Amino acid sequence: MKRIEIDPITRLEGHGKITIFLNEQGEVDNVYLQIPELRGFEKFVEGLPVEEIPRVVPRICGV
Amino acid sequence: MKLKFGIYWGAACGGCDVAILDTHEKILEIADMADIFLWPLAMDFKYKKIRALEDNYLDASFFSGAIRNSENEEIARLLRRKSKVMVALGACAHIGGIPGLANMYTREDVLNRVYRESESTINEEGIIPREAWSEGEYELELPRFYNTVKTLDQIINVEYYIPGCPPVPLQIYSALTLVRDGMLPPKGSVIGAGDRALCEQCPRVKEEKKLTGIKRVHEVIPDPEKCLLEQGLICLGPVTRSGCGSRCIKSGVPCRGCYGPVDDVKDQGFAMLSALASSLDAKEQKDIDAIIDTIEDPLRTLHRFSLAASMLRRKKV
Amino acid sequence: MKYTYYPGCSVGATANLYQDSINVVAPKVGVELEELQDWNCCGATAYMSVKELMSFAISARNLALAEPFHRDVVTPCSACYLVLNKTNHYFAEYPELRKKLGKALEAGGLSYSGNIRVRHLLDVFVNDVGPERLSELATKKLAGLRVAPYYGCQIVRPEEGFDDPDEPESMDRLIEAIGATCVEYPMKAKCCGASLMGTQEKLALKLCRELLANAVRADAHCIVTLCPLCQMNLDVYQPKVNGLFRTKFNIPVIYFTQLIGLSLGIPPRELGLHRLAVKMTKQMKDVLKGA
Amino acid sequence: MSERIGVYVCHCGTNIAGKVNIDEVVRFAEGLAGVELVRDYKFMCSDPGQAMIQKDIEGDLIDRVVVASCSPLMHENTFRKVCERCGVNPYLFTMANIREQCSWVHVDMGDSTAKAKALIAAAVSRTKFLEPLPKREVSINPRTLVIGGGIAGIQAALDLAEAGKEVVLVEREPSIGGHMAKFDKTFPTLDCSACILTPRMVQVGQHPNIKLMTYAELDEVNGYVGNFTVRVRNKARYVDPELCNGCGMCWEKCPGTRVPRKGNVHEKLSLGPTTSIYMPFMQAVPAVPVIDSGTCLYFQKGKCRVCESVCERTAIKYDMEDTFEEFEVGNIIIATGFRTFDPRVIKRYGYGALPNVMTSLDFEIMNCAAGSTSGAILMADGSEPKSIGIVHCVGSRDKHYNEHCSRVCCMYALKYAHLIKEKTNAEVFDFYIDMRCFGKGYEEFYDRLLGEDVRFVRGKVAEVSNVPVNVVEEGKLVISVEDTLVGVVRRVPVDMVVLCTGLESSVGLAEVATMCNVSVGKDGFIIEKHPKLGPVSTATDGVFIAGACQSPKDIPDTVAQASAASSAVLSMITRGTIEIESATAEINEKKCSGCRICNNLCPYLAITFDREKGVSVINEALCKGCGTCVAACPSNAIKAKHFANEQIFAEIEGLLSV
Amino acid sequence: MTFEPTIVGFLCNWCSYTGADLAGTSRVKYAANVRSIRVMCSGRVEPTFVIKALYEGADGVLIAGCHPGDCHYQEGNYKALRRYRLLRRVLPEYGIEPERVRLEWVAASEGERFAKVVDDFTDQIRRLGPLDIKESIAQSLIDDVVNHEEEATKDIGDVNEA
Repeated sequence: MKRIEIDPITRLEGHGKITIFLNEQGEVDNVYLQIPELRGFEKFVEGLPVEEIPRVVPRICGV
Repeated sequence: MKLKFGIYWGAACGGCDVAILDTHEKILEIADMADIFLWPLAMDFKYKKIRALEDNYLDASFFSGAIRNSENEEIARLLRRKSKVMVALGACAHIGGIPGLANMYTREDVLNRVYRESESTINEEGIIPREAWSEGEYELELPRFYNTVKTLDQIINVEYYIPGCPPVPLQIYSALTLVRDGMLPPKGSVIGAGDRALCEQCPRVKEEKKLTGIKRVHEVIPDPEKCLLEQGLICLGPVTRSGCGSRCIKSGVPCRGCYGPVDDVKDQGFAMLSALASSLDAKEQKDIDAIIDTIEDPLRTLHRFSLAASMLRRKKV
Repeated sequence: MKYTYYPGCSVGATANLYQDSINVVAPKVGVELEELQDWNCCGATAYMSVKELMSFAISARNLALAEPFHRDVVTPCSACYLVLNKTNHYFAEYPELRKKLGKALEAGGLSYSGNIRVRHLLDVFVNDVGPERLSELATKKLAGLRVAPYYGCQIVRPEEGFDDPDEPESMDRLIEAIGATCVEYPMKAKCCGASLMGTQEKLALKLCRELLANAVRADAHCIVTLCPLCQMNLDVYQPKVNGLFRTKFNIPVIYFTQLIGLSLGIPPRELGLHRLAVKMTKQMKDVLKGA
Repeated sequence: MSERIGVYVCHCGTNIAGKVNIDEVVRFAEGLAGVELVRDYKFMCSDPGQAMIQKDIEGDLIDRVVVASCSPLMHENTFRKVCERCGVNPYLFTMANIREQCSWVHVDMGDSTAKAKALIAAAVSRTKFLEPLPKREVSINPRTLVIGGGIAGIQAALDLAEAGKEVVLVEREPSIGGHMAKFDKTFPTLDCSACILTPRMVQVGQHPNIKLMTYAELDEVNGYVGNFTVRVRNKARYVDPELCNGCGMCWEKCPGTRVPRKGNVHEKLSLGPTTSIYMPFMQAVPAVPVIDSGTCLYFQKGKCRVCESVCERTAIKYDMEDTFEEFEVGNIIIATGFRTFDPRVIKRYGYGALPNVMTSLDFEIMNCAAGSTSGAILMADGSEPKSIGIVHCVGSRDKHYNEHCSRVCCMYALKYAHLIKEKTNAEVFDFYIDMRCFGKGYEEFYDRLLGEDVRFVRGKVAEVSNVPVNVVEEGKLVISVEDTLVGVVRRVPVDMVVLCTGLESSVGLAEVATMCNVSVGKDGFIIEKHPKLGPVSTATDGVFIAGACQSPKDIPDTVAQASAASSAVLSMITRGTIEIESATAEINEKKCSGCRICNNLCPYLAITFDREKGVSVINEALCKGCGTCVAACPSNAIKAKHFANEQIFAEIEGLLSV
Repeated sequence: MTFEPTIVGFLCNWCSYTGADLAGTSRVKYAANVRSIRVMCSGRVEPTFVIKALYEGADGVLIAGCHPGDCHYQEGNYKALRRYRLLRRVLPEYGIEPERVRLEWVAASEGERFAKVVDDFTDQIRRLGPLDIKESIAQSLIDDVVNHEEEATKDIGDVNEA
């Protein structure tokens, strides 16, 4: 069982990591995409005065 | 001979990286000035390449984004070790930025909200990300999601700070030229920004402050000539370092302090609190309270960008 | 206006005429009195000086019983008013005592947090009903009736009470409101001898004599009081005073509730006036008729 | 840091050592960073104590000083001077208060010791961050303001004027003289009050160095020691003092009257004319009448103008209005005196209700030869009393009213007893709690009175009533009192009762105090700088106190204090300059962003906005160093010298390091 | 062993500090928990002082100034009041009980009152229990620490003083 890691995946916004598992024949056995990054906007905008939301959520993605 | 730079993002939105690109034609000068060894947003390098470098190989690394998880911290330490100079780029690395607001909650609060309670998420089993996962011979790992968001300098020693959310592209450029020309100020300085508070550059006319009530932005159409604070809008201009070019204020919205406090102000939010309270036009407790009651969500107003860097760092748990 | 009613021991006995009048008058002026169930002796001023803690404890019990109703406790008796009030004050003032009383009450499965206001019936009539309302209700104004308003010494204590300790005037306002006249009565807050009548009779009688003498000198038709003990001393012992000092006092001593009752046109009998030791004089009756 | 701090722990005899483990504290202090040496001594404030510090500084062992002893309000200056003497800037010194706020107030030795450590640690870490500050000196304006024209004010004003210094004397009433002008005789010598007071009043009126402002009130005080700006309101007296020659025609002809027409003798009591235009009393200074617009027919009914028509000098000016006058002075002496307690609130005593119950002040006026009874002691109906009761401590030494002893009542009561005996055949009963005769010749006077057949009854009077219980009491005032010497309750029938009303601080003292920045105690009197060592000065430099505004006083004490105050002022004036607090606030132009948040915070208007530079500026001369602006400055551009953020932060850290 | 709080007091020089001294000269006894810092005026007290004190380990903070109208600097105490009210309003958002901070007016003549205030406040804080912010921050950081190659790192407790 061979394992290939692409870490980080690049030239896009956000953090990503791809792990590929090859079997004995060298064929792709399984592939996993992981997103290691999380900031939790869903939580910390709770109860924020609505007029402030447009000043906060643009920071989800600046690309 | 060419310099060697690393550019990385922790818990960030990529806005700082884009700000670098937004130097437009200057980007070419940057390209001439230095070879880049890491820049996930724009170029393809892998961590192991960096690990392979010898210590202090890089002349400077520019780290944007806050420290939100163990990967952010790991890479921060890694770059620290590989770089002569470490620069915190942008509000998140500098003072925690918007991601720092998560310090009002615990890790569990956040994870539950995002993976379990969020209306748009289907997750019957209520699974939340695990640091280690395995199925048969497949073993995967994820970085640890931290309880408390940290600024870069709460993790590693940082030589310089380029503030802003995002920083003004030209300021990034001029900061880079400082590195190039070896004109760097004493360690610990903020570069690419002013020394005084924003009011100095704010085009609005300022008079004595006598606030009789605090307004929300949708409640007033502010007089374009007059100080926003005097018009009842909480504006962090007075406690915030200049350099942004008064972008918000010019477009009629009050400052939220993304450039952080000026030198030796210990806590941006509480400094503003004092200034704000001092500007209230009331003597009797009931009148004072009446005004104070019109203040919406003080924490996220006073510490919008700087909660992680504040004296208390987070809500007490 | 609803209140928790603490009658105290005397209105059931020596002062039953007081109770009679209260029964008929209170409803008429819109004062609803709900008797406190299972109340006990207030501890009485005398007992205070014998076994203080004990007497605090037993009067605290009444307060504890009353607390669940969240209403003012009203009592017609000055002694009860004084003692219950004093207990309340001390309970608030002295943490030590509070602890002890707490224990005592606990033993009886009770507790008291100090949130009860103790008031005298007069206070209710003056400040809750009010002279204005009374004069509206008074169908039969007592014009020409000269009254000596006698408060006694207990209702004006403690000093932070509802009236002036030296020169109380609240009852005067009621009396004027129903058309009668208050005579100049400087003795209005002096002692009647109270329970000394049982121990130092001569002295008590002497004090009564001065009270009576001054009412007569001011040619009042009657003395109006608000305390069972005062009323009894001045009324029941009047003959004894006469005997001892060779005086000829013959002046009725009635309760303010009875006086008000008269002005409301309630028959004297229902007001318990027939129970007086010193009956209403002809002169007084005439004035009342005339009125 | 390279600071070398010397820490000196004072035992203050056993005051500190008795509750704080000195050795432990010393050992602790030795362990503190920046501390070069630690010494302890019985009395640091003593010469040898000061010498220790001096020696260490001069031996160049230390360059900063921490003294752990009493309150800085007590000895900060002492030690600052020591530092100064041997070349260490006084602002490099810190005091840790381990007496007033530690050893004296805590029971447990462990607690006090722990707290002492914390306080010292705080002082040390603060001291590391202290910065030398330059001396600030201001010159003293030689003119002095005296508030109040009673005997205290008169004395103070004369002392200063005689020394050749300018004085402004402000008096609220139409004439100076105060209470003393209302007295006939003074205890214990029984010399005539007017005879000793009048010459001085005249002197004040005529003195070239005294600017006399009667019927005037203090309106505003600004500035600081040596440089006060004062505004005074001249109330309209409707008579032009320049023109009036005090001939008296106006009040002789005036149809209006200030006192009730149908009043009895007591109600009609007054000195001087009872008309609407009047002189408060005949020896008034200035000898200029004033119109009581409340009763003047012209002001009330719109016609009369008699006084105007009879005044040859055309001095009457109905259209006169209040005017304001502003001037500068270097020092202020507050001499506002007292008012007498109003016994109406003690209903049992019947004042106001019972005729023939009178206050001491009524009685003084009645005794005054110039008064409406020309000195005769009469009952309300004009007849002579056969017996008089004198009641002590009315509104004094009484938790319900004033706890303090008014100090003069016992003596004037004795004086009354004597006068009554002298002028009438009345029997005199004197009801006292304690007879307090502490002054020179006082006890002797008491002794003399004991021989004058006065009935002294020791006991607090319960009530004065007009209700007889036997024939003897018919038509009399009956005084009930427990005779505590015999142990019986007495009822004493008398014709007349004099209530010895206590002394309270005068009306409006609170306002004056606020204007002059001095505080008033819960007894209502001004708090002196130090109860023993600073009885004439106050917490505010340049403001002094004389007479009954500090506490009840008799005439000799008042005069003494007045002279003391004036000499304190004189020494300031002669020195010419005074050092003032250097701990002011300053704005760092490089940091100020011109947000103007500080602009309207300064009560002394020391902060202005420089539009040119776009920054706020502080006028250091006006700054008193409260630090309010500093606390408000959002960009740390304003620095509170000697109370800078880093200094206070360090102090907090030190305080909590233990 | 009951919890004995540490309390920092900011006393204005003219009224409250003098009042505290008076408590001393009149030998009134009170709790030893309050450690005082003398400022010229309650108006000098910055909210950051309070936060600093709480952060450094105080369980409560007492601010005392002249009674309204009696301020030696005319109005400093009113400004203190404004800041205090606003601070009280925000503290809960940072997870701190507002009762841990108290503003009191103590006049130079009120030695006994000062003692009473101190005892009272000390009791109140005793009931609230320890605050221990540093500890709680440390706690919240504990499982944030993942073993990385040892870099020049700092003690997490006081990174703020960087």
